[in-house]
Amino acid sequence: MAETFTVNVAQDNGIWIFETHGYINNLAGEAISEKYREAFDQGGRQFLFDLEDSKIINSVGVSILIEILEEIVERNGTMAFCHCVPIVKKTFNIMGITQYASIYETRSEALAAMREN
Amino acid sequence: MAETFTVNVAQDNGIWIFETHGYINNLAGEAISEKYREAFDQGGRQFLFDLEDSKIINSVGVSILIEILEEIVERNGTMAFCHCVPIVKKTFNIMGITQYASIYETRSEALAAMREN
Amino acid sequence: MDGERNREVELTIPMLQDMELAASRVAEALAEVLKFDEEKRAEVSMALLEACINSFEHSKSEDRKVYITFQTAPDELKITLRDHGVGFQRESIDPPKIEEKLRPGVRKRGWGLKLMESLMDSVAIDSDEYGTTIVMVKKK
Amino acid sequence: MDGERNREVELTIPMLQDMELAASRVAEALAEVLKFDEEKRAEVSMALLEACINSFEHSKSEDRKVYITFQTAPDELKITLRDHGVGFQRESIDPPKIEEKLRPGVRKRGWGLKLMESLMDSVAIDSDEYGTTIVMVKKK
Ligand SMILES: Nc1ncnc2c1ncn2[C@@H]1O[C@H](COP(=O)(O)OP(=O)(O)O)[C@@H](O)[C@H]1O
Ligand SMILES: Nc1ncnc2c1ncn2[C@@H]1O[C@H](COP(=O)(O)OP(=O)(O)O)[C@@H](O)[C@H]1O
Repeated sequence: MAETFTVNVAQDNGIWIFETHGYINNLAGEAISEKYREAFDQGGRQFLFDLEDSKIINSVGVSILIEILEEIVERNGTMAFCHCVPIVKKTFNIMGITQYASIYETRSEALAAMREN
Repeated sequence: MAETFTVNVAQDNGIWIFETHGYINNLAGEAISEKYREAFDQGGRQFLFDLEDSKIINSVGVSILIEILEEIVERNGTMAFCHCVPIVKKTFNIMGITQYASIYETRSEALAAMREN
Repeated sequence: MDGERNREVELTIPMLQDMELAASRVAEALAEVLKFDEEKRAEVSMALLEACINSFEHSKSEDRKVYITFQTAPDELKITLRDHGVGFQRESIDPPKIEEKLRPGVRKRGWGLKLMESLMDSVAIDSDEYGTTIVMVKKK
Repeated sequence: MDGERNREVELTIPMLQDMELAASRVAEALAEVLKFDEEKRAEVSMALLEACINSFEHSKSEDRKVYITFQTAPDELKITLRDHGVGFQRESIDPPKIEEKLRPGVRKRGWGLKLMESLMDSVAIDSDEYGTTIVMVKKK
């Protein structure tokens, strides 16, 4: 939780997978944003965030995800999430993020759906 | 944790398995003690406590386990534990319970060892 | 009255990075004591997290502390949070909308109050130039 | 000095069933903030749990409250717990031994202080007829 936040990035057939570890607060949001920027600059347009190990988030951290979402939507890319705990899902619903980004249960489900895109 | 504590009892070839759920405090200790009494009265002499779902304990609850241990030792029975989180193991070590009761990683390991007894 | 006061938990945290976690943990523990289900526990916990962060970020309080009182009744948890900051006017803050937030150049922030209000059963804000008091209730 | 006071977390809990959990959760959250490893977090958390239960059970305090202060330094967490109870003499309490506890008729209780002392790096007890203060330190 307050462990040092980390984010691992992997690629699967053009889909960039961000696996976060820890509390998504302002600092974590910035760490994600940096990695996202690198991926985007390399031409990435499909992004999957696996939040299995991020059971706590706050709205400051999520705002940074909305910054990312703005850019992805603008470039006709896709943003998706998987392995979200219920409170994270609920937060994304309340904020309306789910109108622009899909939430999948598992990573393989997400990847399958995103590949059809 | 502060969920209502429950304990499920099962039998495997004469070994009584107590599976606890929740914080082992005074009330939980008493609940365990009652179930233990029934098993003991039915002739039970080998007791395995699976603490996988009890990540918090306190010394008042554990004292009730020592009451049980006293009786088991006196009647030449066996008391064992499995699936203990590190703080529970450490507590049992500090208290010296591990001199009289074995701690196994898994339930099957415990059962195998206890059957040889 | 006295019986109620005797059930109060009081917590004071400094306005420092991650200290909101200490507060949210107490909320969660008390929601557990009241046997709220896991979802509601997480909801209370997050609402308080957001309230704390608001005080940290916006109150400009000089003592840099947030004062929180938790009151437990059999089927509800009431949380009162105070800061001695500059205050704000709830009415002057427009509810955030995702369509607008997604426009270029628009500040993405501004979700805390909405989240608190959505996650709790009631949120009352009393704020003036001496500080902000937020009373939030979550029912079982 | 002032800088230190500004890092303090204060928690007051009523002496009621399960309230020790709220205290232990704060200890755990702060140990997390300090990036203690999981084992040490659990150790601090349990030591405080035991200290709270002692106050609940033995202090006979009239206000039925436990007052806890958490002080965080970069590599240690100091917890000061106070009750306004009847106090006790540490010296007059013999260390528990499992061999003795297993004898018939012997009271099985009496492990709280030993656990606290084993789980923390230091435990200092100051107790008199006005109450008990316990200062516990855990290093990273
Ligand atoms: N405790 C507070 N003290 C002063 N101003 C506050 C406080 N809480 C909220 N505000 C004001 O309300 C606004 C909206 O808060 P919020 O919905 O949480 O979004 P955000 O914090 O992202 O701006 C803040 O930008 C701030 O101006
Ligand atoms: N806060 C306290 N106030 C008064 N007496 C206490 C307090 N804490 C401990 N004691 C005394 O010390 C004894 C030993 O405590 P402890 O080792 O925790 O075991 P237990 O609580 O099981 O008796 C208690 O029985 C009690 O007499």
